[in-house]
Amino acid sequence: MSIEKNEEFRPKIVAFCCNWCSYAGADLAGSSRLTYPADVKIIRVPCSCRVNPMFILRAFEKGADGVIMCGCHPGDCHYSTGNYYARRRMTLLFSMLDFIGVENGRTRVEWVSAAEGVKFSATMNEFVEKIYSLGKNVRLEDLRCRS
Amino acid sequence: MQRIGVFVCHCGSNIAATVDVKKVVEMALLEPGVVHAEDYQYMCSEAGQAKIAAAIREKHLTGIVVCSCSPRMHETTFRKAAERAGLNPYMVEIANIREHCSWIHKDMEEATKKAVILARAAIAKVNLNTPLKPGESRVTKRALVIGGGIAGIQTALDIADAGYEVDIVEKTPSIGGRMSQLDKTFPTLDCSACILTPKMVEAAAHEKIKIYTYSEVEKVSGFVGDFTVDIRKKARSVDMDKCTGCGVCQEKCPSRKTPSEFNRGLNTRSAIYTPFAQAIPNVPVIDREHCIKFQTGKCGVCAKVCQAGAIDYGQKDEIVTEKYGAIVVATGFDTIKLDNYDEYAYSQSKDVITSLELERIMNAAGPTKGHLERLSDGKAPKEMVFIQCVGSRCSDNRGKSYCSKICCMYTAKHAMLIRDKYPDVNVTVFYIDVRTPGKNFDEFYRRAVEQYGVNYIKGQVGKVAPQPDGRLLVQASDLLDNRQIKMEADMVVLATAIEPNPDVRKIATMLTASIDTNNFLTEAHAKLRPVESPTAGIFLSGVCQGPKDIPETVEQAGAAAVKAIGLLAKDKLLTNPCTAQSDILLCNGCSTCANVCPYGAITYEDKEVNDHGIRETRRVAVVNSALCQGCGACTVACPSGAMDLQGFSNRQIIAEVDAICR
Amino acid sequence: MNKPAKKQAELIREISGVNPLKCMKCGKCSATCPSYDEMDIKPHQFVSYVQNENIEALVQSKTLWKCLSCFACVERCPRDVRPGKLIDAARQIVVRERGADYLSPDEIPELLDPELPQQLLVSAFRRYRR
Amino acid sequence: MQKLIDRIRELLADGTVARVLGWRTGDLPYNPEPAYFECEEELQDFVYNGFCGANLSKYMIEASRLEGKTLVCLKPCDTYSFNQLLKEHRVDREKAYIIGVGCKGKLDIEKIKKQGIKGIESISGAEIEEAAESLTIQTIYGEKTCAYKDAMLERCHVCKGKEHQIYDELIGDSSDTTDADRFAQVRRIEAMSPQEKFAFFQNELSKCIRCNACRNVCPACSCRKCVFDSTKFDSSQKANADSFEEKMFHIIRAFHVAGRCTDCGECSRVCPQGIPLHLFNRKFIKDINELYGEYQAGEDITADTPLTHFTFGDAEPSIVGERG
Amino acid sequence: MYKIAREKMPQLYRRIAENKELYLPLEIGGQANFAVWEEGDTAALDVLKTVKSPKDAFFPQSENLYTCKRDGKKLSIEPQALKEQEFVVFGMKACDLQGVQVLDKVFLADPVDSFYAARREHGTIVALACHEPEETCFCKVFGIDCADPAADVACWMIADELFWKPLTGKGEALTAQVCDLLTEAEGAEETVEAEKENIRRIVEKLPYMHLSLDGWNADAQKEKFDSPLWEELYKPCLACGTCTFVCPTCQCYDIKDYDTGHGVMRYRCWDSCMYSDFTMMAHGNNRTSQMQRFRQRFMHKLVYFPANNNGCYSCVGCGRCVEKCPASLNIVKVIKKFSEEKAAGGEQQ
Repeated sequence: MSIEKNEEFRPKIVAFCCNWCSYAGADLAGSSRLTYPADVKIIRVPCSCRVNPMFILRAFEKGADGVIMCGCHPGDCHYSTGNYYARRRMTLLFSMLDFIGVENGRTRVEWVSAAEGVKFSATMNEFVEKIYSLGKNVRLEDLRCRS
Repeated sequence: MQRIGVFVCHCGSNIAATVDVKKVVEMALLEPGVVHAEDYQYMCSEAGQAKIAAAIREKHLTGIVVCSCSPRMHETTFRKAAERAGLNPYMVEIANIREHCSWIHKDMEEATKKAVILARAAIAKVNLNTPLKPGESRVTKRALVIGGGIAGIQTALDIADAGYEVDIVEKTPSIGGRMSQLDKTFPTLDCSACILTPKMVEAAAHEKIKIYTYSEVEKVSGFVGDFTVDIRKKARSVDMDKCTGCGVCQEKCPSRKTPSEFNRGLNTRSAIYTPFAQAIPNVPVIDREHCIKFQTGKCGVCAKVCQAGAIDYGQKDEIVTEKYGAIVVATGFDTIKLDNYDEYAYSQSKDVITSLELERIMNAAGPTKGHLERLSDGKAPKEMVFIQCVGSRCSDNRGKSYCSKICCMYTAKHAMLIRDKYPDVNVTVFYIDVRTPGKNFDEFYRRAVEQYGVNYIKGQVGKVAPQPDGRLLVQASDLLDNRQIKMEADMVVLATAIEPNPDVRKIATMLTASIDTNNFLTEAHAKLRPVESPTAGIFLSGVCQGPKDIPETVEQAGAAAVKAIGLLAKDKLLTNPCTAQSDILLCNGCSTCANVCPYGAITYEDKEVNDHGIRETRRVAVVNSALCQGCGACTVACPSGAMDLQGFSNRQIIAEVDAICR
Repeated sequence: MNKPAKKQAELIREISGVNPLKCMKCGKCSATCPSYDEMDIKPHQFVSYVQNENIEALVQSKTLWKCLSCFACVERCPRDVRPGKLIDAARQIVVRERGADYLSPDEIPELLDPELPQQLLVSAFRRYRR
Repeated sequence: MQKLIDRIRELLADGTVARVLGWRTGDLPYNPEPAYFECEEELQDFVYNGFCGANLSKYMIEASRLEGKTLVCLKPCDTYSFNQLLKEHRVDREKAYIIGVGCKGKLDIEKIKKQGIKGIESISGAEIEEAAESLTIQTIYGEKTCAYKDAMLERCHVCKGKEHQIYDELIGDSSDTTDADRFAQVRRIEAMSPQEKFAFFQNELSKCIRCNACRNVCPACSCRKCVFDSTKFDSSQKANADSFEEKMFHIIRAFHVAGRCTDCGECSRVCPQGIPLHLFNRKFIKDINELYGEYQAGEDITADTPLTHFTFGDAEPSIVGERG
Repeated sequence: MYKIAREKMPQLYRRIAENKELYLPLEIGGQANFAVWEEGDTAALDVLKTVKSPKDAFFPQSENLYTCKRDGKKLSIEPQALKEQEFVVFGMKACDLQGVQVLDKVFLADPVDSFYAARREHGTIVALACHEPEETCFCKVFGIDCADPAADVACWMIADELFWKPLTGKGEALTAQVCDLLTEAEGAEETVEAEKENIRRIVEKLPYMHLSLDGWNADAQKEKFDSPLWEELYKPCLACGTCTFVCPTCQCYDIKDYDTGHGVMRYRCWDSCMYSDFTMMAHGNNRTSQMQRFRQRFMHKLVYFPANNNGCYSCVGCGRCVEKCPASLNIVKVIKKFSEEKAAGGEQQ
């Protein structure tokens, strides 16, 4: 929005949620009125295995301060194996981000089932708090997006 | 450039109380591509849908965004509304500003800001949407029921009665399941066998039903409407066609020391056996592990005594491959292992038994011929203690967190039957809560107390200790009297928690049906789609979905049958168009995508391509859109980005990311 | 005891790591307890007292000093409420209120019961085992 | 080398192969180039010496489309790449006649020049016949010497071994030139604080000019069109306009070859700015080895690739933070 | 002619940097490249060739052209400010200077590239003679004397002294700014002449310096274009952009948009004729094979450019591409191949 007061740091957080478990878990958190900060914005994907590392880097490039990916618990994937692939991909990606000096904790994977509204909200609260403590992402952003 | 309409729903005050919907409309109008935006009380109402339709027609919209509740709620509603107005249904995107916004935020300014961003992301996505058309696939008009208990039998009967072929696959030598092990049933005290056997016979005789007993599902491939299933018919060693069911072989069999599965190991059976007298089919099987002929090569008594010449030692497992349109899972339950409950002395004393074991003891065909007696010394008990909630309602890791639901009622039944048959036996029930919702259920429980004088004590048993004299010291608390009770009992019956049949995990994996942390199969919606699995074409019947008693199981079996019939009645199905597609100009043919596809939907073909004037034959990936379920695993595995997912394309998701981070 | 009961209850929850709200009032703790008869506030009641933040009664109770810390209730509680831990925590509060982390040695004799093991000792062993 | 040339001449003459993929003598003592030879006369320019570092397996993608068999000279480490390409159906085994050539460590002219040796006229000791301990370099500023080891490519110090993984015949001896720990540098960086790590990579990557040499030489980067050249991800970039982009490029490139990279070291060899690009790949290899079991891409073409495979008990992504 | 002791150079840098940006060869991560000097940096003046040429100072690898800002559905355009800051490029070699001359012909000809022109206007070049040229150098082929670079200021590093000779008005102005650090060098002309002779003697010994450009001119256009040699020459080419990005004369650029979320930044960045999407148009690409792209690069440098610029080649013989090509290909091999072929053809006749 055009006139934004230069107030305290409000992080931008992207959450990728799989359609079958975590998105439904987020819905349940909503219908149970379990609050978490508005900084989190959810993108629906069919499965955690749809999340391309490029999406995560893209979010950071465009100024995200944290990216979290949620999927069905291992073993519960709607597509039976998707989250297992996602788990390996994200482990390696996060390890690489750590390797090049991106603060640990800006990325996270959490398995949230459709029944775990409480866990969804707790996870988001925790994650947002972590991002607040880490502050603005400066190591992985494209400065041109600040303008 | 799209012409996008944005529709912001108030959802009464559900959204409007925390989100300034007018502001969302105002901000949406500033987004590229948006030519129309409006808000309304209830977008999902007929009037709301009419507004959408009108805007599509009048403003020539090519895409719409509805800012409302979760797409899991009304995406279909709005897609249909758009379709009726002449817009491709896949040109609709939902911004979830209720569950993900208004309901979780309190501050109006914050919530409004977020709603605007969520709308922006949906607009950015719809800008890149393309019209999609679902494909079609045929429906094989035959159903498979996995499990031949009361749930499976009832489902099969209902489907068959509607005129469709049904196969039942049962792991054990006979259909009948747990219900066949029960003595009487609550709350009417019918004899279980008396009401079950006719159903078993009906199923066996039904011309549309084919029963595979002593068989297991080996492999499942395909998808809704067109499953291909391999069924392993284990070698019975008895020719089904020749056997007359005379039973002589079982009488003459010299190997008689195998614990009887049917009697919960309380007595033994022969190596060639039918599990129980009313077994269907009434054809025995040879348990090769315990058969002397198979173990040592010497014996062959059964073959000698069999008049019909039905014994066939050379029989081999057989794989039958069948096609089905729908699959119903009815794999039932078992009681949990009590290895972690030392305090109840189950493994130390023969006189501490589970309720299911008591069923067999009480049954006339059981190990004690229906006489209530201590298994240790055969003496009639004088003092009996029932302990409720053994392993149920436990949040520690020893038991199950859920209520097993049936224990309160069957314990009342047991107590009542004992008091009725043996009035001199004292019966004490230690309970935490007595839960009796259901028609005539509480009356039944009260009858046990009032009419039969069963002693109900609120308080859990802390320990059961076998005494030197063979009796059992029961230490419990009486919470209402605020005292600790130490009493001696002759028999202790544990209302053991039930859990889904352990095989269900394997089956769920084969079916790609999801399962919860307790191994119960997950329903597509807890309230609105309770008998369907989230995986299309898979239906749930009985305790595999959650604890339930017989009437509920039969109800659910019928419901699952109806859902299956509804599917089988269709000639063809529309397939989800959100499938992967490979760009042949970018594809390397490296096979990486096929390696991660859970559906085997990707194959490779040598195709003639024209790459900007260069014509050559290339090995490229081809997606079978009928098999593809749209998970997207391949899209990330593909290094060149040749694989993309329709409806969730790389560029669409990136557009959403950009819109959110802006 | 000058701290408000609410604070005290919170402290007990914190020290014990137990959420008393998980209790489903089955009474298995009381059924299990070897010192049941010696106690004025029974183990299952103890949980309720913490729930209701009636801490004053607890710190005055005999139960505190009669509990053997055998932890049978902890092992057997199906809801992971672990009453023994709560009692242990209440005891610790009393000790801390005395201005030190320990009971003064001259107080021990009068609390000792020849019939029972020296519960504080046992409890301490348990807490610091590893 | 004579034995190699004789054999090649034979195979060309009897029509077993239609062409030969090898190296042609350069116009400086150290710059032989990959080249095709189709007839005997051309073979007079054929050379195989210590400066023939280029991994020829990637050229076999194109050669697989040509009529007839191509004889290709592969060093032990190149054969891993060939195998990996075979696994991904990018080369045709039937179209290749592989001569496994001996290797005793390849030379890096940059390392020689870094020692202040310039104006080079000739270099002796780089022939592969005798295992020379040192190089004798004639320059216009006089004769210089340099230990062979000190002039070796980084990758040769962490050699995967002297065994060829795939070949039709072997000519020449190889030796294992390992004298360093392959993961030592990765470990050194892992031990740094996030600030130090970031500074290290910022410093290295800021040199990147996005010439794409690393990508184009990489046998695992065999895509017909790279995602960075297509519009599929909206990531098409030609130059780094912001420091984010070089990170994006190198992380994604390493990720795309993770589990497929044989650690052939070509990326680091060709980088005009001397960026230690192999560190990215080795980090992934190290992680894969530690988390999912030892895996060497290109060794066994039937083995499951780490990223297209899983086990139920795989580590959770949170392990990254936990192992500290 | 002035001089300054080598150890005093940091003072010189500091003085220049007081009011100007100072580009110097700096070693970062083991590689020397021109970059803006900051206090504490040590200049790598002994490095003969930086990895990238100093052309960035006048024609950066990427630079913004203008910015579009979006406010709702309103777009506003903010032009990019032209370079106004004075700057000095210190340590350019004779070949690099010639590279700038080539760029001038492209960017200062009509229509004038205002971004480039502004940089040229505000930039002062201090050139340094090549003390010890190397085997990859072939500047002499293009008539360049690396012993006597002609810039705003020419310098020679002899023993531990830098000899400083302003040649233009800009050079004089810069000299005035730093004059108290310089000392008048008496008899320096002789010392410098000796150094020049020394350098020229080395040049004579270098293998590439006597390359013949016979036949590389506008008249040869068709003959060269149609030569079958290209088909053989391009084969090892990996299609990377190393040669073009290290080259002091390659001037092709692409114009791209970057979506900042609030608008678009239109920027230009170096492009490489080796890339498959070079000069990509809506209908596709006019050069579909790597052979064609490879041929384009050399035809441009040795035929098309001289044809349009009075015989001036757009190669300056710096030899960077010779050193850096991952496949050991280079312009020298191309020139030699054509000469060989011609010689062979001559013999036959």
